[in-house]
Amino acid sequence: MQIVLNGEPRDVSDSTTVRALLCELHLDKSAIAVAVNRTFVPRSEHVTHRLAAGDEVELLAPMQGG
Amino acid sequence: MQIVLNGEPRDVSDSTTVRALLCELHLDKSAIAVAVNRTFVPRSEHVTHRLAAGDEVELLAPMQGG
Amino acid sequence: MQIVLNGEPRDVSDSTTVRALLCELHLDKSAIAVAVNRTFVPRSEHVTHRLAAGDEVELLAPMQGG
Amino acid sequence: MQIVLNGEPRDVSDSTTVRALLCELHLDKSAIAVAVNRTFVPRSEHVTHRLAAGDEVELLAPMQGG
Amino acid sequence: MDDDTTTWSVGGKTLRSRMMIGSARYPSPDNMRQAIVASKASVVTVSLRRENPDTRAGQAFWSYVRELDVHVLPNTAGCHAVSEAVTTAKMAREIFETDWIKLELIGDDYTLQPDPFDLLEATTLLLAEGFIVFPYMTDDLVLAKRLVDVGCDILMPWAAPIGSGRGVVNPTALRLIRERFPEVKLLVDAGIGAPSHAARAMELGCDGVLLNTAIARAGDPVAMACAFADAIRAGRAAYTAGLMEPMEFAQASTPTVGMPLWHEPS
Amino acid sequence: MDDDTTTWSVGGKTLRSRMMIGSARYPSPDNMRQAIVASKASVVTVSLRRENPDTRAGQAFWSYVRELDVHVLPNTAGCHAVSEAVTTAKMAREIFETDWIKLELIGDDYTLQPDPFDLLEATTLLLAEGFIVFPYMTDDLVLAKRLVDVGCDILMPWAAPIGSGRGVVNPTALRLIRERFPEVKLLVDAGIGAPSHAARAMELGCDGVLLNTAIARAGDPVAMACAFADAIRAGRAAYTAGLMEPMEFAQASTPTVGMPLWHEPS
Amino acid sequence: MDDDTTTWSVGGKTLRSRMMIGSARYPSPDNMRQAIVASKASVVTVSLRRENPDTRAGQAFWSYVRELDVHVLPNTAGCHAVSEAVTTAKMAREIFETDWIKLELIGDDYTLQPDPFDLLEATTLLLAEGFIVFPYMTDDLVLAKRLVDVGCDILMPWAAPIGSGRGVVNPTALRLIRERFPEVKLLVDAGIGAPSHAARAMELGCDGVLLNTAIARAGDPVAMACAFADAIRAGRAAYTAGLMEPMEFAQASTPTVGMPLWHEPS
Amino acid sequence: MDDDTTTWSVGGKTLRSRMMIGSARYPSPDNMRQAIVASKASVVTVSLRRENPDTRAGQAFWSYVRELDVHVLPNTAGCHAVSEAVTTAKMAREIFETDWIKLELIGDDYTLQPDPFDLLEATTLLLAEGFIVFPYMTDDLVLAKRLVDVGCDILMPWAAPIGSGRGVVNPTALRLIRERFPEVKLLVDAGIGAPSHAARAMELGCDGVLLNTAIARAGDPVAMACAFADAIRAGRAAYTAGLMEPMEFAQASTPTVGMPLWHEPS
Repeated sequence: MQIVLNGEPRDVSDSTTVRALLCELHLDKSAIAVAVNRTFVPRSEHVTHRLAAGDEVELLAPMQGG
Repeated sequence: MQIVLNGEPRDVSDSTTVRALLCELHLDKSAIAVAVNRTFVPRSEHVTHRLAAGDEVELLAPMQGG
Repeated sequence: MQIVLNGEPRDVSDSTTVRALLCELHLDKSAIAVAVNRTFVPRSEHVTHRLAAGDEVELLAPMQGG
Repeated sequence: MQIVLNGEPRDVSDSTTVRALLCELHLDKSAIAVAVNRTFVPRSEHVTHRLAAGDEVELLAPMQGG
Repeated sequence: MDDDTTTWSVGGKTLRSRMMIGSARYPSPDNMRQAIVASKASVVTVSLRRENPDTRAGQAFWSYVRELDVHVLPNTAGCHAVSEAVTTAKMAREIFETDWIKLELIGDDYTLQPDPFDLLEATTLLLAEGFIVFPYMTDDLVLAKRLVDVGCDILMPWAAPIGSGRGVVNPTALRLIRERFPEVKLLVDAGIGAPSHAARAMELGCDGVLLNTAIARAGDPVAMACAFADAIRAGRAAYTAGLMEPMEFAQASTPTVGMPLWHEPS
Repeated sequence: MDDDTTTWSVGGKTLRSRMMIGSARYPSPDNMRQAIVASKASVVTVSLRRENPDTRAGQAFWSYVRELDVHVLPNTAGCHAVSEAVTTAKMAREIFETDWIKLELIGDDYTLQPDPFDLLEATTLLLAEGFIVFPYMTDDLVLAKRLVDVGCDILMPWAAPIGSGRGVVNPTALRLIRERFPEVKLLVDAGIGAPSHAARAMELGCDGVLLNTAIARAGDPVAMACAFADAIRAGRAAYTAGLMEPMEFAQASTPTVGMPLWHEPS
Repeated sequence: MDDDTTTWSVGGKTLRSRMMIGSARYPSPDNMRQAIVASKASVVTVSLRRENPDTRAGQAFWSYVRELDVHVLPNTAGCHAVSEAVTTAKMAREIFETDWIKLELIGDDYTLQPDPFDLLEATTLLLAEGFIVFPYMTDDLVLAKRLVDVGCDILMPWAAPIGSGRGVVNPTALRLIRERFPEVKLLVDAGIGAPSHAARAMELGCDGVLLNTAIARAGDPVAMACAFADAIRAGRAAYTAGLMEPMEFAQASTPTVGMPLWHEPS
Repeated sequence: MDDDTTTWSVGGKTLRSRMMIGSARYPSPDNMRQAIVASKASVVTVSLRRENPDTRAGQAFWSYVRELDVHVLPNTAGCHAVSEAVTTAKMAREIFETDWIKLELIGDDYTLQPDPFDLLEATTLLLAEGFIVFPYMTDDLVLAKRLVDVGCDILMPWAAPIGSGRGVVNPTALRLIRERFPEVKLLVDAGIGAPSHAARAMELGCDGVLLNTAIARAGDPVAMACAFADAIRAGRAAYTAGLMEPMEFAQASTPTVGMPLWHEPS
């Protein structure tokens, strides 16, 4: 199935979890916060939160700011 | 019965109307707007609007303003 | 002989006067003030003031100003 | 004879010197600069400079300043 | 170029003068009337207060104003809550027979600053009731956007706090509102202390200025009313004519060509 | 109260308008003439430059100005030395048949600042020659005192550097000169960019304002000339009428007595 | 007197320095790190952006910051709606492991002005979620009151629009907020361009200053960071020590008693 | 970057601090001494007055100052004529054993403004006598040029009238003098009321600042002396490091690339 990851289309296996997606991207140990369809998904739910086709996933990391 | 007229207690006959009050004060032909218990009572309702004991009646007139 | 008129060299007849110079230039009836060698020559002296070779003559006229 | 010392009249012995005046005032070892009749008298001349009756003597010392 | 022969419109009415004038704080009612007449203002602000049936002061004041050939702009001065302002506005509409309301909602008793939150809410309610709202506001661009978004096509930002007389404290803010909302009627209210301040507001592109304290508390209110009228006309004409650009350093006005000998750089 | 019917005097002449206007930098001679007429200024500044016998531009300009019903105030623009200024002044007196001279002595070519030292010296010399000197100066109070001490009864401080259009940069300095020399004619020259600036100068008690660049370089010089005339009249009227005092914080214009129930502090 | 040995507290943390510093816009990450170290700031602002799994730029930045001995203050820069800001705040809390959030809600894309309406709403929501909110706001006193009313004990008014570097545009407004809310932590954010501006904000009684552009875009950001640290300490010390009152006119510093003969008024 | 380890020189002496401090108007001599020490200033200004042989107040004061490790800069405060100033300068040279003289020539008793004419004359005379003149002056560029022309390589313009504490009233003028005379030592004297003012003067490129009233009349002069020292160091460092340019409108400090979905313009 296809999701939108940080604004780009991406193919992932059906009903993958947030956690699985992070592992696949080698970001599971990183400073990353996740939102799906504009809603924050806390780390405690990464293992259980399954993605659906068309989900808009945002992976945010620290960045310079003023 | 007693009402409060412009902040001062005043005795009026029972179940008098706004219109009657204005007449009694000789203000029926004047530039006066009326509120009872903080609600505006339009001129069209002066005849029908009966006052109750304890009503707070405000009679407002034009005044200097900036 | 040669003088300098408003910054430009100019040949004039020997020992000409300021008045004669103005006539030659058709400026005798004009709103013109004259200085020779940085000194003001008033109108009353135009007839008598003789120019010498090398004299620096300035003919000034009204101009826009702020 | 009488002089004016810092604005006040003062009797001193005739033809006394600046130096002698300073000694008399116990100011000879002090941080003092002297002017007589509005003219500065340098230290090197204190011994020789004789005062005259009516002289205006100023004895100035350090003072707070901004 | 000449405001005396041109007109403009605001809130559905066509006006000759870009000056609006308050009716409060004059030395006397006569002085007030003379100042208003002298100002040639087309709009006079008024308020509502309790009428004493014995003195009938309000009736007397009203007869004074009605004789003047002006539009009346009632205010909600002193209101601290949305419901107060709405009630006051309705009463004003009945008495003054106008849909115009200068909406004042005070957020701070010491500075008499407008409350942006209550102002937006009350404006929304009053527009829905058919009022033409003149909202007295700070010079906050975002508040201006919100008011325009709810349908308000008149904005009345302050120049400085009411009665302070400090002039346009933040010209950049007014200029921004002007640029962003070219269609809105932009009227400066409060904080103007001198005709030069009013001229400045107009030069920034405002459509009009409302004055009160600076006139009423002047040494000679009638003369000061004339002065403000002239200054507002001057500022408007300057905005239309196009001001020169300010420069950091000097530029000669008198031309430098044709300079005599002694002016040549040595 | 109304400058149109009152007059004032400076340098031995009685004038209707408190505005003086320059003749330089207009888009065209016609535009200049229209702007001068529109301004109703009583005084026009002019200068002297080399005449080209072929083009006779100076004669043409002069015939333009002579048709206007104005007093002419010649300047010594561009002079960098006392002797230059004195010579120029004498030539101007002959051509323009006036003892008036606007004395400009430049101390810095970049900012075109007046030179206080040369100015004082040249003023002294020209007064002795019978000139009526309008000294273009900074706003330095001590320089003002010196000029008054040598007999000058007209002062022309700048508002800001020539052509900068920044307005009155140091109002305290102008106010000080005004207070110290109430009898002197105090005219602001240079640095005015907008009618509000001119109004401000007049509100500070100046007797008149000389304008050039701000009018000539406006989008529409004729309309801007009118705007300045109005602003100067406004500023003068405000000075005479007496401005309100500025306050740090707010004061209500609408009275607070007789407030309805819902306005009572809760 | 000496901030180096005294501390203050905000949002539940005890800090040595009253300076907060941003991490954006430096010439290089190394330069950023050096500037932060040189500033001795106790708090560094950061943001959140999409991570590219290939470049992992965010991880690199974060490892840089974590090595510094500072508290992190995440912001919601770029948010235009309440829900955006709330989501961003929650994500920031998880990543940065702090309840602190610098709440930015933009009401205008051109000026980047804060939106008072969304700000108040988002502050209310985030306080309820246990966040410690640093609300980036205008200097509107009424907005300050509203924020304090909903339980916010930190206020972050601007000095001037973000990145404009104009300094404290309206000192009266800041002073008013300070006086009205003596217990609130008052931090100035945005608009500071020079150390003198930061000193001024502190002299007005602010508790701290957040800097970014003025340091990062300086010719030498590291040296400028030191300069700001000194200026902020100076401004705080001056506020505590008590400034002299400004006077309109002069007063001699050197005493006038005991003047010599020639100084006597003649 | 760090003024504590760098030095600069003026009038033939090498100094550590860019701050100069006056010795007048402190609550007590002890407080004065503590403030001077705390300021770390390298230069202290003093004056001359009549000595009373009985109280010998001058001797006591002098012994106080001599214990401090500072250079002494005597002034001619109160002088109204060239001859007075010259005599005073000579007496000061003998007592204080220094060629330095801070030349004050008052042109107006009310504002204590410097007199440009007398100042130039006295400077010329004193330079010929071997003095190193620190001329207290207005910020007039032409006066600066004249002083430099007669050989003065130190200039001491005011920020504002003595004791007014208003800060740098005309930054453009100071910046101009700085740009025109990069080699001259430019010291600001008078008119500074707060550390932010001193920082501002230094940011404009001045070489040092002389303080007195703002410290001596502070609530706590010793703490204020430290504050000024920090501010002056900050301002100097900022000038050297290079300030960002001020902009009229906003610019985001936080980058806008990589914004999450919900930040995309809708």
